[in-house]
Amino acid sequence: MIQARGITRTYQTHGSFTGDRTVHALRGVDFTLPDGGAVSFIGESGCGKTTLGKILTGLETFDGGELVVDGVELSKLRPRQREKYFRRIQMIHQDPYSALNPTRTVEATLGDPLRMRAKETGAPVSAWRERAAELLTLVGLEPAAVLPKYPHQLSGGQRQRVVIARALTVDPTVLIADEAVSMIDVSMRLGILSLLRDLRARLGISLVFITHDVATARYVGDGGELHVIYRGEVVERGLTDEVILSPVHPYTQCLLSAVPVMRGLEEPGPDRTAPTAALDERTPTPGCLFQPRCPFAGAQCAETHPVLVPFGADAVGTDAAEANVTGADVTGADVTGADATEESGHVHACFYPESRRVVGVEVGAASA
Amino acid sequence: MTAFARRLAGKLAAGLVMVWVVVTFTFFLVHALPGKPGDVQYEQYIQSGMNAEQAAAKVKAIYGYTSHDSMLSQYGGYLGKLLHGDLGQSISYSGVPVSHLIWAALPWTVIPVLSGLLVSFLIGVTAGVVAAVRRSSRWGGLLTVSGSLFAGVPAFVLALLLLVVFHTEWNLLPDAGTSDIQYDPGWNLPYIGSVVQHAVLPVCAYALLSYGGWLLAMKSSVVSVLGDDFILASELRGIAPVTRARYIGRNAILPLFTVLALSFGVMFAGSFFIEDTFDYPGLGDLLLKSIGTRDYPVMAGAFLLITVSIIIANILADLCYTLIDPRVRR
Amino acid sequence: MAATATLAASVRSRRPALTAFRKAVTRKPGRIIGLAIIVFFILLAICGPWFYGRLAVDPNSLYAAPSAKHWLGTDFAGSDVLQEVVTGGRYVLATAALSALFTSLFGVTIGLVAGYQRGLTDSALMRLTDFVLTIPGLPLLIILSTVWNFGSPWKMGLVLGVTGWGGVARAVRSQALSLRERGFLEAARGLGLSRRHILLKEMLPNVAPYAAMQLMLSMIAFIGAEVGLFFLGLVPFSSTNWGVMLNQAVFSGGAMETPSALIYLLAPLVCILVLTLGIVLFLDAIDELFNPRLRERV
Amino acid sequence: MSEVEVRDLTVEYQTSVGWLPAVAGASLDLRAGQITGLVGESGSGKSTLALSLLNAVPAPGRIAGGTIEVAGVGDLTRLGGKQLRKARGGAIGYVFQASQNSLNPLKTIGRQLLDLGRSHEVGDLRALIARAKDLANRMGLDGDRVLDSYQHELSGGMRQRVGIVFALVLNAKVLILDEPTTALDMLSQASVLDIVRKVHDENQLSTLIITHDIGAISEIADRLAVMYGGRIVEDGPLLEVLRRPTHPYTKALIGATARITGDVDGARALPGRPPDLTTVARAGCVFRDRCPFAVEVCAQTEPELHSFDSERRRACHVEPSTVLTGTTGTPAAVGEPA
Amino acid sequence: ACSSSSSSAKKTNGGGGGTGGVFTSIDANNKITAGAPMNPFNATPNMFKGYNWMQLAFTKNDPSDPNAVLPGLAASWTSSDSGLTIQLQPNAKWSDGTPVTAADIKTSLAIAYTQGTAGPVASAGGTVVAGSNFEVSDVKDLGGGKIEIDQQPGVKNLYFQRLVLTATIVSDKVYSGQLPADIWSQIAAVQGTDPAAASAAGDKLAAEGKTIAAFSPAKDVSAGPFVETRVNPGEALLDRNQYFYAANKISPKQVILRSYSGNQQIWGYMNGGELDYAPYTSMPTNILNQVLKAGYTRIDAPSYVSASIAFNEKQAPYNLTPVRQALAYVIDRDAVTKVGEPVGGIAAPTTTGLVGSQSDSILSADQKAALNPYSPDPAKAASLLQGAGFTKDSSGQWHLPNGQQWKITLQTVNGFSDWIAASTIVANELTAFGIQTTAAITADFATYQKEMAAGKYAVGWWLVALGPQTDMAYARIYGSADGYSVTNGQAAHDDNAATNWEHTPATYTVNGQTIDPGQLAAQLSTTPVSAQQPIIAQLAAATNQELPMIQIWNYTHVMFDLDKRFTNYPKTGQDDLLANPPGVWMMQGYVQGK
Ligand SMILES: Nc1ncnc2c1ncn2[C@@H]1O[C@H](COP(=O)(O)OP(=O)(O)OP(=O)(O)O)[C@@H](O)[C@H]1O
Ligand SMILES: Nc1ncnc2c1ncn2[C@@H]1O[C@H](COP(=O)(O)OP(=O)(O)OP(=O)(O)O)[C@@H](O)[C@H]1O
Ligand SMILES: [Mg+2]
Ligand SMILES: [Mg+2]
Repeated sequence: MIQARGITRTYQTHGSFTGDRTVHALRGVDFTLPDGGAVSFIGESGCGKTTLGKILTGLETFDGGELVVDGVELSKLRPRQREKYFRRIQMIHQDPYSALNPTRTVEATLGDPLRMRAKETGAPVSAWRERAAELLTLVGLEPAAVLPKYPHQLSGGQRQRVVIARALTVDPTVLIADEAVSMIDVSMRLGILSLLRDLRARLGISLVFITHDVATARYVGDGGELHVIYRGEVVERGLTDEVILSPVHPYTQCLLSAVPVMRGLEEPGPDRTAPTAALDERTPTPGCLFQPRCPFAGAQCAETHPVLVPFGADAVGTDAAEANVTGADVTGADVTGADATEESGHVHACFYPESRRVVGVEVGAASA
Repeated sequence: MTAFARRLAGKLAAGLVMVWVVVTFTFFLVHALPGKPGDVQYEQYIQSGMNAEQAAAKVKAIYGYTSHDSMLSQYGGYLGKLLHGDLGQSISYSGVPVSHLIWAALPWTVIPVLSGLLVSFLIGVTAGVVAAVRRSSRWGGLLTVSGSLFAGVPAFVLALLLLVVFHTEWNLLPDAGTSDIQYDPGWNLPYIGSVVQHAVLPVCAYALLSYGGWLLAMKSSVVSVLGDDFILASELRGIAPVTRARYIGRNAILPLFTVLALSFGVMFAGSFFIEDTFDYPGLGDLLLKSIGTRDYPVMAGAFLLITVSIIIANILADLCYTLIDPRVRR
Repeated sequence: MAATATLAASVRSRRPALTAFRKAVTRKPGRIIGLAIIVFFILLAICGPWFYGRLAVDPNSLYAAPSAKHWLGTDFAGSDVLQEVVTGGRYVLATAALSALFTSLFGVTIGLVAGYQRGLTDSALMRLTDFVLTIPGLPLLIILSTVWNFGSPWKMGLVLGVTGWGGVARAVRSQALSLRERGFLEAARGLGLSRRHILLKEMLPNVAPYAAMQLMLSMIAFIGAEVGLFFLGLVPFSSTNWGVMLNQAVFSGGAMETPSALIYLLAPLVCILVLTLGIVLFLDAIDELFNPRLRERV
Repeated sequence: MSEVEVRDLTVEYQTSVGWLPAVAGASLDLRAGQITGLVGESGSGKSTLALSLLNAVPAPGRIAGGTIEVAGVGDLTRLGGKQLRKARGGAIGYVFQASQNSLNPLKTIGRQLLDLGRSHEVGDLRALIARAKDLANRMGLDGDRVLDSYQHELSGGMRQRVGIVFALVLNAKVLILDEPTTALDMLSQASVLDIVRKVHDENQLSTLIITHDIGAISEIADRLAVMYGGRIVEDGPLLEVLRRPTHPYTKALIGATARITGDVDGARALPGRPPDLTTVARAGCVFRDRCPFAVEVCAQTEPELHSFDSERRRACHVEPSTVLTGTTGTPAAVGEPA
Repeated sequence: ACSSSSSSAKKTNGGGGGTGGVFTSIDANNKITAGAPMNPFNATPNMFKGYNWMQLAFTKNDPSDPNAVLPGLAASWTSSDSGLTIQLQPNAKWSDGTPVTAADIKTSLAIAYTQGTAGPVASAGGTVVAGSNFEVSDVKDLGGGKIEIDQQPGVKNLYFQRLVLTATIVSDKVYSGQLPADIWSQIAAVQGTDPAAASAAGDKLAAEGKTIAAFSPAKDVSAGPFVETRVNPGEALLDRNQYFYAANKISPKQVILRSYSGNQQIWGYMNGGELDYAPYTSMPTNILNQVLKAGYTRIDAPSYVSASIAFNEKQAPYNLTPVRQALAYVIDRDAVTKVGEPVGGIAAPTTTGLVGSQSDSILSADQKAALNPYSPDPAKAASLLQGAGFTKDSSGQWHLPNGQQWKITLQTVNGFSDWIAASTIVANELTAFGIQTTAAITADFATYQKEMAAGKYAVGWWLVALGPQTDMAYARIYGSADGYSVTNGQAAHDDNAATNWEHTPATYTVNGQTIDPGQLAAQLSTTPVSAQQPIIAQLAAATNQELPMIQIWNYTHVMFDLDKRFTNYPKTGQDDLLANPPGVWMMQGYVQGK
């Protein structure tokens, strides 16, 4: 169980020529990942997805908010003690090629963490070989064929499976998949996605899935929540299918509209829309961050910063109301997949919420 | 442009700190040397027939400098004078300010080094381009090997070979000094001609010394630029070959500015061998002589100047880079 | 059990390494020549002195021309030039090898640590590196030579190494910095592998070809510097080596003025040239030796 | 009515085991006013085919056979020197696979545009600039600003658009885009594809879009060609092909696409790994190793690409109906044999 | 390599022969550096003795008459008990046309006090060292170019005449500004009886000396045959001084002097025929042949320097006389000389502390016969060693009486190529004899001296027999390096003196007689040449027996001249001239254009 409350991360860049600049990579992200559950994050490039992933695995620090793992608030611990918790959270990298050391064979890559793990748990170190074979089989690889190979001798899909196997060597309870399939040939993406789903089901590992491609999120995140991030801020959250089918926030709607439609098999959604401008992170916006690009922006949007409120509520909270809403939201320990609509709710940060159907519709379904 | 100025200021500040470190380092190093400035002179007087007492007295009269201050306060004094641009007075050329000696020696190092740098740059870069473009052919391979070889062959070997061939064997060029003494130094043709004539061999030696570095750097740079997407893209757009060559050239030259600073260092190091072999009175020669006579101020001064030159070369290279590359300019 | 496993693993991995080496070297004739030259000189340095006893001195045949007895003639003391070349190589090569060893030790360690640690450690180490790079090494050596006796290859090698690691450290650091951004290092950190493991097992093999190349290049430079110091007579010497031979040929033998001493000059000169060439030719193979990807290309 | 007619094109690369074909006997028409999509997995030869359309196969490669007739230019495989150079950029605009880096980092876009104009001996450079600005404006860029910018000052999507401006500014009638959206996020991808369609329609181009993502292309292409192991295995009108794939590979590719609607469990990854030059089958059908319908003849004879409909062609021994309705499906195993 | 004359040579000597040519030579004394002062008192001046640097006279280096000189600015001189009266050259002028006057002489001699070459200032602790410095108390202009130079009353310096006459003479106009007006009263104070006042005045003079040494005149004002026109790094160009008193004798219009930058450079110049005269250069035989082939004539002059191997007798076993003798028997001086100094060296016939020719001429036949020549004799050496308790093991290695193997480190100095070459063969001979010997090289001479004085070396090379004066030759051995200091002709021995690195015993027993060599050496300096013989005989015999150093070779001053452009050079045998640089020859009418 991981709970994140108002995680913020600000980068201070000292470009020797561009001058100093402050980048708000994350502006207060809350989420809850129950054991065995799944959370997906979608958003366009540069919205802070990777930063979040790195924070969760301890590769990056955060400068505000709380991260609670298994009931322990990590920022209160000393770095040494934190390591133990972060070890349970493993990351699967986007680029399976760079994620494997080109000078080491699969055997060496798996062997070291396995031996380290064995020493920790008191298991016989010599058993690492069997364990490696077991893991490779688990991720769908033939151990004998793969063990002596170097990364460049493997295909993209195979490499990604090795990466996953390596993450599993330390018996993690959470996997973070940051664009885990975007660099893999289309024909093999599904293989990896179903492997992740499989791991969730078989090992009870919970999953944080980070992507800009909503369609893939749909494949692993079933039963879990989908968070839509924009410029370091969650603008909409809800059960994956619900958000996909009836998005409320204009940004989510734009994102989903951008998913290409398989003409012939699907028909475009009736309310498809697109942002009115390109992303510009430089200009500070006092109001809604999406307002400059929003096709539906109203008068209030430019002035006031909206916060997350449940869909269907009468008014959208402003900053003052935020504490109230998110507080209730996060501390609710009963946030689970079941009974979601009411409890976890479909929340959004928009002054003019309106559910629109933007994703494609299957031709068969429509005609049937 | 303020960012640019800030960067420059930062570089200068770092350079100054480095200068201070080097000053400190050299001061203590030089004073740790065994032997005293007068010792050599003393023996020379003795050997030229002076009796021991007389020689000792004369040495004392000339070198009499025996500071009883602690090392630290001497160091403080040295630093203080340095801040006012005073490098102290030479010991072996009694009464002559170190700065005079250095100013006199400086052109004889800097001018040949820079000319050598220019010559080797032109030749090395051209050869590098050829080696890159023809890298799979025999000629390209030979050029590359020639580059590595010249980059590896010690400076004195080059200097010696040049001397044997062009002076001893063919007797085309003088072997020592900076000019013929007959000519009145100044802006007159015979003198300049003589200076040029004397500089040919040292400049050649410097040029050969750094030619290999340029070639290898340019080759790898061109190879990597050739592999860059925009070069292929320009071909697919039907950009004229001349324009494409310019694209390649400008992009490939960029990384060479780092090599420039490096080359400068290599050449200054090589200046010892080259100046000694050609009896050329530059900084390296000055430093060598001052070591022999334990002329601490000159030693420290020459060493400092060599270091400062290298630091300045580094800063200049960095600035050139920034001026050419828009990505770091702004 | 674990021992046998690792043994088996090492046996398995060693054979392909050997074949890979053979393949990499035999791919181009230049590399074979380069390797042959290097091996030849190494053998010369190791075994050469065994074949010869003490250097004989014969005042009655100074600067004798080459003959059956003295293949390369004799020197100012009537000693055999060939013998001097052969026995003199040991010091030169030993020094170059030792200085390369020290260079790699300092350079790779400092470069790796600086590149990996970043922050304060990095800046401190890099300032140190800048210092070492900025201080002109040769003048420093010359000054040092008056304080320190460079009699044994150890000392010479140490000093050359101490003044020469800057370039390697810089290069290794920049490699390490780029490696640091690579996924596999993040993964290793995420897995909680120790820093030692990351530095030695993950990063080192990746910078190895680069470091090895730098090393061989610096070895050439070291040979040049060392022989040069002796040649200029800036460094006192206590045994024959190529630099000393050059010095004596030029400054006391008059090799530049008279043909009789020329061979005494050329013998070490040619050795240096050939050795440099050998290293240069062999360098080409290094990348392939270390890089499993290149190794495999049939 | 084809702007470009490719016939029996074979392109080979030199490898350590000799010259191997990356494109083998490909025939393809780029019809006027239509967008043709070319899909296939990595290494199937798409980029090689696209580059050979400009007779610009990179170094260890060569066009070993076939012709490329371009309307108004002639057989491109026979052109050389200045004529070829003029054709590149002049008749055929090419948007580079890694268009992110297809611009000289040291020059502003405007200057590079002038270089382009001079290289093609455009008389009126002012008009060229004006046209470029116009094109840029129509693609949602600020033309003036873009022309004054360096490459590093533009975002990935903007660079991609500038790439298209460069391809079209000389009034090319043929536009080739190699993976124009890879490495872009969804929003940028959508806007780039949108722009391509708009520009295509406005200029009445013949466009070839290459991608490995069948989903991305399905939204804008008119025709679809599917490539595997250097062969074109199927082509035809896009809707037709998507609805009724007649080649097992096409079918598998469609089935392997993650989609936002439909049954999550219905989709399947392709088994095995795509072949490259050295691993592609030398005899028989190149897809047979991964084909669920493979029969004996597939191992012996390579199927010809033949028309089986006025508009459609396929290269398969198995009956179209079997493929279309076949329940053999893709194997359920997630594992990939190494 | 040696066929044509160098292109630069052609240019340099473009004027060709005949009166008015350019005379090219090497200045062996200084590194010529642009920017160094044209001040002869500077440590590295751009001044050249005999050319633009004048003296009243020039020494003849005559061992039998230390006061013998060749005339310079002084045409003649008469010596008296109280001093010296000189007659200036009738036409003596500075290069600016003004005559040389008594004031110039007076200023120059005053400057000498500040430079340590005159007066008691020089000696440490204010004690007077007789025989080493001249003590002028006054300079009087007698008119008509006659000048009286008074020696300090009460001081009797045997060499007063030579010391005064060979002092550097500079122009009063140029230098008096650098001297305080009361310089002569300072000198008087130094010579006075009040030790405190003398010491204070001495310090003051030393401080003034530094100012003078650092003084850099704007232009050269020379009373010599030439005057400096220009200095390049490494080269100086001198023009004939038209006001020189004997300008008609000076044939070259210009003189080019090159800096001495290494032997091999000079060989190169000679191969190209670029030099008209080459000073002493160490060279191998093959180079000698080549130089002769290039047309050079060899001139030999006595050199009064001897290369030797010295011992630190504080370190065992070198304190044992038989050990040093045995080593002398083992080292084959002929072979060593052949390797080390084949052209400019003559193997020392024996080892006496004087060069061969000098001891030959001074010692009687009997005395000579009594000297041990130490001809190579390994058997003798072995028996000496065995007598001293040394043993030889089965492999032929010698062991010290304490059983340790005997190993010698023979120390030489970097850059002294003849010593280094010789060391190889000495080491070889000793090693062959069974004493493991290696040659070690010190980085430079400054370090060598420092470490030698610090007692770091047991065996090392050393120059002895310096100069034609026997007192100085023996002072080199039994002087400060051996713990002796001399006050008023009385030697005092201090084994712990800082400069003492020889540590020989204070007395020797020779032929049954006990002598104190330091005392004898000090005595020499106050003894007229005519009375020196018995003392020298004693010292020679003692040195020959005790061998504080083993003389290996005596240097010969080998010079070369080329009579292509100039002729009438002094020849071998004209030692008085050859002891001086060519500028002095020219004043005497030698070196005429062809
Ligand atoms: N180390 C860093 N220093 C400064 N800024 C950073 C750093 N890391 C990330 N950022 C900035 O933080 C923001 C979020 O970056 P992040 O990598 O998390 O985005 P992302 O959503 O993963 O994007 P993408 O889809 O392109 O991977 C970006 O604006 C990025 O420029
Ligand atoms: N320069 C080359 N030398 C040798 N083989 C090459 C070369 N370039 C490409 N190939 C091979 O040719 C085949 C086709 O490559 P191509 O780049 O055309 O594929 P692609 O379909 O564009 O793949 P991707 O989707 O990865 O861009 C591949 O097997 C590739 O390995
Ligand atoms: Mg990311
Ligand atoms: Mg491609």
